[in-house]
Amino acid sequence: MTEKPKLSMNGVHVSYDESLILRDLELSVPSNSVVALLGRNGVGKTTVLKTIMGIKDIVGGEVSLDAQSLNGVNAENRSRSGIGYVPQGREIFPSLTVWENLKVSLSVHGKKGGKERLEEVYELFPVLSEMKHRKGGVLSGGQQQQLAIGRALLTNPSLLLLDEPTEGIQPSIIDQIEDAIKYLKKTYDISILLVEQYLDFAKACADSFYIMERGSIVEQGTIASLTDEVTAQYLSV
Amino acid sequence: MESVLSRIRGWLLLKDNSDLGFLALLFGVMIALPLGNALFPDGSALHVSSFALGVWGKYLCYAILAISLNMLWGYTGLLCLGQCLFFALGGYAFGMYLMLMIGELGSYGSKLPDFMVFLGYEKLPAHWKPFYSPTFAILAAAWVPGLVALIFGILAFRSRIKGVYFAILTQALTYAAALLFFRNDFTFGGNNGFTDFRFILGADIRIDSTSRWLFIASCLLLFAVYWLVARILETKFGKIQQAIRDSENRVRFSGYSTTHFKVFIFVVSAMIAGLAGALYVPQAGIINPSEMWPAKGLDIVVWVAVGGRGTKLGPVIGAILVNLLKSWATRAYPESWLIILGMVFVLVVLFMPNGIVGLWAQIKARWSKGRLSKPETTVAST
Amino acid sequence: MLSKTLGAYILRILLSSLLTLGTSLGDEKEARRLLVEIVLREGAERAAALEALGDEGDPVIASMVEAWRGGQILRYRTDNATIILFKDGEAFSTLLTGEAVVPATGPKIDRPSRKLRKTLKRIVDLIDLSSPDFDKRIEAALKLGLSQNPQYLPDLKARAKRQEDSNTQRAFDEAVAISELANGSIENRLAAIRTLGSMKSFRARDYIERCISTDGDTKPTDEMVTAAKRAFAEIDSHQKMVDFIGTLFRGLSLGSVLLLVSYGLAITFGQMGVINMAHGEFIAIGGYTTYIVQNKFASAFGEGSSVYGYYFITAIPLAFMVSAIVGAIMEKGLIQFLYKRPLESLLATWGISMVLQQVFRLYFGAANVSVSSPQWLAGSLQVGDVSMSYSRVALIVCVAFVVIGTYLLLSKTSWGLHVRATMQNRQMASSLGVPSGRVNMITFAFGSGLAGLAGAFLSQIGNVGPSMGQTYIVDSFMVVVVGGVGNLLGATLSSLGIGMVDQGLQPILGPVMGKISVLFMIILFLQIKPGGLFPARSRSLDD
Amino acid sequence: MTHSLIYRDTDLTLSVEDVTKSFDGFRAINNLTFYLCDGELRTVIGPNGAGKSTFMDLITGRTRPDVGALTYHREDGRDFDLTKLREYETNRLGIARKFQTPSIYSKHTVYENLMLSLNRNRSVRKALVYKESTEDREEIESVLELIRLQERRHEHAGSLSHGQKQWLEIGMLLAQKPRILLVDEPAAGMSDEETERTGELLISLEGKHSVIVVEHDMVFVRQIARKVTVLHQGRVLKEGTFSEVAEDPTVKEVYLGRSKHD
Amino acid sequence: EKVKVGVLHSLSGTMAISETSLRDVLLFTFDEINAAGGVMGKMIEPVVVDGASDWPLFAEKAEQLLVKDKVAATFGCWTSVSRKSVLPVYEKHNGLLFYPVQYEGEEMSPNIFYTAEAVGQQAIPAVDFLLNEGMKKFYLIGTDYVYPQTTNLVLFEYLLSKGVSVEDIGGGLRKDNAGKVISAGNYTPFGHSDFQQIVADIKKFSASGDACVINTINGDANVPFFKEFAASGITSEDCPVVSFSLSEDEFRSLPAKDLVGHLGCWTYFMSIDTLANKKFITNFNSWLAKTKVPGIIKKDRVTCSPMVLSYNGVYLWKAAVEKAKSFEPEKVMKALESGISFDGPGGKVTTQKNHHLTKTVYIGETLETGQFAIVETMKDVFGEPFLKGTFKK
Ligand SMILES: Nc1ncnc2c1ncn2[C@@H]1O[C@H](COP(=O)(O)OP(=O)(O)OP(=O)(O)O)[C@@H](O)[C@H]1O
Ligand SMILES: Nc1ncnc2c1ncn2[C@@H]1O[C@H](COP(=O)(O)OP(=O)(O)OP(=O)(O)O)[C@@H](O)[C@H]1O
Ligand SMILES: [Mg+2]
Ligand SMILES: [Mg+2]
Repeated sequence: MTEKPKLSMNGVHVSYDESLILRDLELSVPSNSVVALLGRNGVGKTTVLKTIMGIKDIVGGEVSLDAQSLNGVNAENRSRSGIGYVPQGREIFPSLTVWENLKVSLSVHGKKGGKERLEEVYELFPVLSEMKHRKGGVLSGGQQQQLAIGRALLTNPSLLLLDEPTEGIQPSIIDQIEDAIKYLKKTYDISILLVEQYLDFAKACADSFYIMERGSIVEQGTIASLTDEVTAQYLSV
Repeated sequence: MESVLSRIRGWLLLKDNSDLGFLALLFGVMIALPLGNALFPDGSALHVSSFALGVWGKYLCYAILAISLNMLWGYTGLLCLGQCLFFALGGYAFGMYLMLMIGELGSYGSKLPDFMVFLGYEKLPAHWKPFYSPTFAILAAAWVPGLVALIFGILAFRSRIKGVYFAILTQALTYAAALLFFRNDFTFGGNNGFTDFRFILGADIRIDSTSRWLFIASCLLLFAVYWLVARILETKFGKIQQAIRDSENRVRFSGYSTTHFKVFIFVVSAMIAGLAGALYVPQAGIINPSEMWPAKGLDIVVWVAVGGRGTKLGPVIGAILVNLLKSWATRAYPESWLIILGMVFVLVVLFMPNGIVGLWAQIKARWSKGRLSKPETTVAST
Repeated sequence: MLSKTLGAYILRILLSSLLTLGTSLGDEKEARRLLVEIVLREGAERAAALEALGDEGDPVIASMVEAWRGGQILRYRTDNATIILFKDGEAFSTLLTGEAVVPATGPKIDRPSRKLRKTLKRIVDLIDLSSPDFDKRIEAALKLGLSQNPQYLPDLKARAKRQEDSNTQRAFDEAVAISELANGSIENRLAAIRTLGSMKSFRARDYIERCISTDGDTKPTDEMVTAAKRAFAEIDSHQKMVDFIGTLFRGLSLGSVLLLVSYGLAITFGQMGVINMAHGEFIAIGGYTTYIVQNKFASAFGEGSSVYGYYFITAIPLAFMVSAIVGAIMEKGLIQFLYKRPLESLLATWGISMVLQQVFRLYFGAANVSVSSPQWLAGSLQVGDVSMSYSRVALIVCVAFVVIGTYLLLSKTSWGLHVRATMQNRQMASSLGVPSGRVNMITFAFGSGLAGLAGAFLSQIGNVGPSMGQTYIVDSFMVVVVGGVGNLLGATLSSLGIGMVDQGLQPILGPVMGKISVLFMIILFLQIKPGGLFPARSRSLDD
Repeated sequence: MTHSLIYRDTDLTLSVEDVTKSFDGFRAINNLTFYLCDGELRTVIGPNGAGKSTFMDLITGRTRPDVGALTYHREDGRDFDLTKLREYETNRLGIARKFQTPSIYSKHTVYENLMLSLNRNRSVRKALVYKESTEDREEIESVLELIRLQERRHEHAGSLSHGQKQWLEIGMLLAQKPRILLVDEPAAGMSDEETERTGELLISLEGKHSVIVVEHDMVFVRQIARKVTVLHQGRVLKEGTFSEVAEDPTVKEVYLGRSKHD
Repeated sequence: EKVKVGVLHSLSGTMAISETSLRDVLLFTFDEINAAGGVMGKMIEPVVVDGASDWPLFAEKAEQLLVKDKVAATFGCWTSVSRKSVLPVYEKHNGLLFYPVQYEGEEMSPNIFYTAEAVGQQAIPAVDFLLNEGMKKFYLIGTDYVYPQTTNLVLFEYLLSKGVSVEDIGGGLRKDNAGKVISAGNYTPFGHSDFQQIVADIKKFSASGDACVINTINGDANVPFFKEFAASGITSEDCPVVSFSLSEDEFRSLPAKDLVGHLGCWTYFMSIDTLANKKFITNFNSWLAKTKVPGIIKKDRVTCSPMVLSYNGVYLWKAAVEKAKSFEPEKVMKALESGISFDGPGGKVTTQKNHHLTKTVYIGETLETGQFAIVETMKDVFGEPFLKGTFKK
């Protein structure tokens, strides 16, 4: 782990309407590493990612990227400063074609190296190039998921937020995503915060982990230290 | 006290105390205002003028109309821009009765309504004849709009028209109807519509006691309609209504025929609107096709939105407040009341997302959020 | 100014006289003298002058008569005489000599009476019979023919023989034939009926009917009656054709109006989901902008000046810009808070619409204001027997530009892509770095600007007033919805379709029932296509 | 066609014969034939875009096939042509479905979600006079327990997390007491342990209900697998036991990828 | 001391276009009378309310004026439906209403005084004029509501009685099942803005010459009609249009240059060359210049018949009050019925027993300035509201 983290969250509080969902959350993602964020359903993992992306406001605390506070910065500028986001539930643009979905990212971030990255994405998910002209909304669930990942990669992120990227994806492509994560980390100076329920996948990809419970971090460590006891304590029902 | 309350509640089959509160208030108004009109002489501080009774009677009819729209829009998610059509149809149905009751007091001294004499009718058209009966007229005020809604609803909902498509469709319907009623030869008096009523149920329509009874009738109808809506909401039907609003397809896949539900609610809402119209016409003294003009349909939507869509009290408050404001401002600021009213709408939208009735919840939420923002206390408390 | 136009006139006459041999040139001086005589004199003297004017073939007469009708002829009393002045813009000249003068005190406008105007019109028509302007010549020939006055028949006949242009030839033949219907011998009449039938002359229909009616002065022969029947059939079938093409044209034109007024809405409502009830008021802003520009031009350059005619060209971009700016302000101040609550936008914009309407009333007055068409947009384009006003042609052309331009903007630029992405999922779009705030504002401004553009064009064919927008708002929403919300091609087709159907039904059912039928057809159409022409398809359960 | 011979004598609940469905020329379902027995637990797997969800759409009447027959065989022997029925009619026959992305009534409480899913009182008239019976309540309670949302029963379903919504939707399915359950990716977004619980739940339904499960989670599939059908490009690629299927080279190539799953 | 009077016009909504000018002229008249000492020594205090082009609201406002403000008289209403809507209110509370706008007649309420032109004071004289001019074909066109329909039915009977054949009356007829004509002319919906088809029809109708158009299109729909008409190239010499709802005020929004020579028929024109009229116009303009009421446009104002009839109404009321020596509506009405004359800007008007006015009818043709040149003057035309059925072939 490097001394200066890519992302850090200090004492973050977030609420929906009246209930506090994140409480005093402390989390950091070191540069060029993959961090897995684990936890049961409903503990607030998605909320953490939304908070980092800036589409959920915080009520207290601070989120910073490269030691610079992101408080008050909107999602658009966070994206421009290098945060890429694959949301849970895909959220692709249904009436844009696959190609246009990708072009949205490229039109903002494609100034340099856009073409090459597009090639990479097509290689990773050949279906996207096959279905270029189909409307995003009619794709199958898994295809949409692939599109969502591809789209995020095209924003040229230095910090990638992945919310259950394997959900609904066929096994062979999960393997490819795993390869891709490793490749990205190796080739580019990229950090990844990975929310995942599929433990094997998380273990295979991540360097370190955090476990959340009721809106706070309750456990953290290197991925090697994620033993069966720990999982049993925090992740089983 | 508590036991009396729960007895009434049980008797009315309602669970919510605030419903009781409103109904009690309404009941009080129904007694107090006519008494104020009858017992205290003009000039006394407690006197309620027949003019005021008439105006408030009209507001109550508007409130009923707003409730009927809220049934559709607020709870079922069907934005109907043609609710004014049902209101006007009810008004016309009862207006026909009132026209026939003028008898030979019109300017031609004929048994036929004046406009018919002018157009050279020698006989009353057949479809007018049953309207000599007040019972028939009142029933017609409900079933004519109901029938229109039934036919239209079956057509629209069967082919799964929804959202803005439904809204615009209802607007087209009311627009077409208005143009039709504007025609002189449509046997409904053209643009001038029906006016100059004389008798209602044998009573002179221009005397105070008639105003009182009309006011009481309006209160009673509002009472009944409010109760009905509150009651329905507590049944499974009410839940399905709201489920249709939020996720109609899911409801279909749960084995409900959403078409049946929507048609039913549409018809009921149209009938209520029609009855409101029937009560409105003798109090307003006129019914003409401009009551069906698309802008009127939008007005109703605005009342509901201002008061609070999808709440029981919202439409009542919205309808009364907006009209009260309009009545007051057209007299106090005849040159700029539109600006005042328009700004009120904008402010309501900006600062009261849930309408006027949502204000209370909003203040409460603001207060508790204020508490939330101090994390120490919250963390400590959990 | 006058001498210049006169110079041009003379040149044209010289040219045309080379072609039309035998047309007398006339004496301008004498013509002017007679005109002055007519203005000044009464009774017998005037009648004599009028009589004399009939022989005078000078074109100056036509322009002066027109000026007289339009209040450009003035009487000016000096110490010893009354001088007749001609006023062109701000300049005066004497009618008698054409030399420029500056009157000391205010001269008084002189006006011809209705009767006099009619007589003068006849004289002008006679003169116009040899006008170098073919349109004028055609009009004059027909007028004189339609009058069925035997006095003109020889003249018409003579001229009919030496028309060099096929159109004028036709007009003269028609005029002669119509006149013959009343003045010719039985054989002539029969021939005339046949000629008119083969010419498919609709204007002759009534005259033929009169010619074969039994209560006329001469009894019609059986042959004439059969010929007339044949002629009627020919005329009627031709007229049906003309009506049909005319209806198509008018449908296209009405469709274009609908398209123009709804296109902005197709963007603000269709693309952005804002139920913008103030759309009509943006149209009004465009209309009022045009009005202001017109007034500024009038006061800066004078209404008669040639620059004035360009006010409309200036007003078009300005109308767009003013509305767009107001739209941008509204988006920043209000709409941007409502994207998550589309139905509230209805209430808020309804409020704005009320405010704007009353502001217009307080500022410009409750009455409508007058916007007049520049000279180059006045009149109508004649294609065969179908005519269409230039302002409508201009509107159709503009609509074509707007449609193509908007299509290119939305589909070929990254701004367009951002618009569509933002509209479908605001949060996700900004998560990908799309400047959704700015995109929203520009898009809303663009839609509002289009409404303003519509207002500018509507000022040429309709009202400009506080509630002008209300006239169109219902139609606009209908167009957008019938087309399929969010689909610009749909909006284009639906407005043209509605326009065609409306105009097609009107001649059969009349405007009111026509409109009602259109509304019912829209209702039925949506039964069949509940998502409009091009419904947005989606697999998601809750769309 | 051979299939129909095999199945003829057993109790069929659903037969899908030679069904084709294309979208803008693209054949999402291509001449598919499929039979489901009474009480059978069938797992359907296949690559993304193979047509699994579309297949369920066809059964429930959300999409209509271009050609082919979809027949439901009721216990009493009557057959119903599913291509002619509307969604709610299909549902009333006893075919219930869970969607790939959770679909619940987000503004209703968890409890109401289940109440609305009970397979009774679904006509307008009955809904108006409906009174909750103890039987109903017990049924809802038992489902609540099964999906472990007892504590949140009075909260709005919209405020549940993704995984909880999945559970709730499964609960709504159970409350309908259908004869056929179509379950599209029930384990998506669930933790490994919850996935296992879901598997157990589905297995417990075997025999009482016919179930079609679509999943990509191979651990889960192995857990519940009886007969596995592999769809590929809109048709059946392979049918058999889990190991038969998993060892098939084509299935490996188009779907499973690295062999670590077996 | 003060006496309250009501001003009941639409200051917003569709009718504001026309009615606001009447509010202006009424306020001016009150100020003028007050400056001259008021009515029986009392100053007039106007209560202005906005009827908002909303007919039930008109009734409500009328009642408010009568009950709350206890006004001595009300000046107001433009559309017939607004008058019909307030009529029962005035009868119920025994109020007094002065109605200033030409209308279809067929009404006579004991509580309303109609300073307006009746059909016989506008449409009939205009048609007479056109017949005199040698017109043979008449095209009837109007907005689809009661005034045009009624007027045209009366005119239809009248034209037939003058020997015009049915084929020469354009615009179409509608008959009931018994074959009786129940509607004559071509009608457009309210707020109609597309007159292409109609103008094309008129062009066809007038192709054979000697045709004219009788126009009862309402208010602002005249603008698109005339713009279309002008653009089609038909001039007033080919086919003049005589309009009954188009006064100087409406003409302001039209391209007057293209419409020279069309006709209007009213009981007042701004161009009337009398001292009374000049004084009226000057005083009105100087009042406009100094008034502080919001929303009153001060520049380029014109006067027109409804305005003058409003003005006359106030003076007639004043005279009647003074004659009756009471503000009591019943007594004032009695005084009015007894016949009171007033020399207004449009000439002398005299009240009749039937609550209408005897007045001078003018026919004018439009000028490029938006004014009318008077071409015919008919003195002392009696106001008769009930005309239908009085013309026989
Ligand atoms: N829109 C919302 N309104 C109110 N509460 C919400 C909303 N969205 C989420 N919550 C609540 O916030 C909590 C955390 O939700 P979140 O989606 O972050 O969980 P998660 O850890 O991502 O769960 P899962 O693994 O199921 O996706 C949940 O208890 C949920 O009920
Ligand atoms: N309405 C539609 N229009 C066009 N194409 C469609 C439509 N619906 C489905 N498709 C296409 O049909 C194919 C099958 O889709 P389906 O959703 O059935 O796949 P699936 O097997 O469920 O995949 P996944 O495992 O990813 O959920 C996909 O390629 C999809 O793009
Ligand atoms: Mg989550
Ligand atoms: Mg799927």
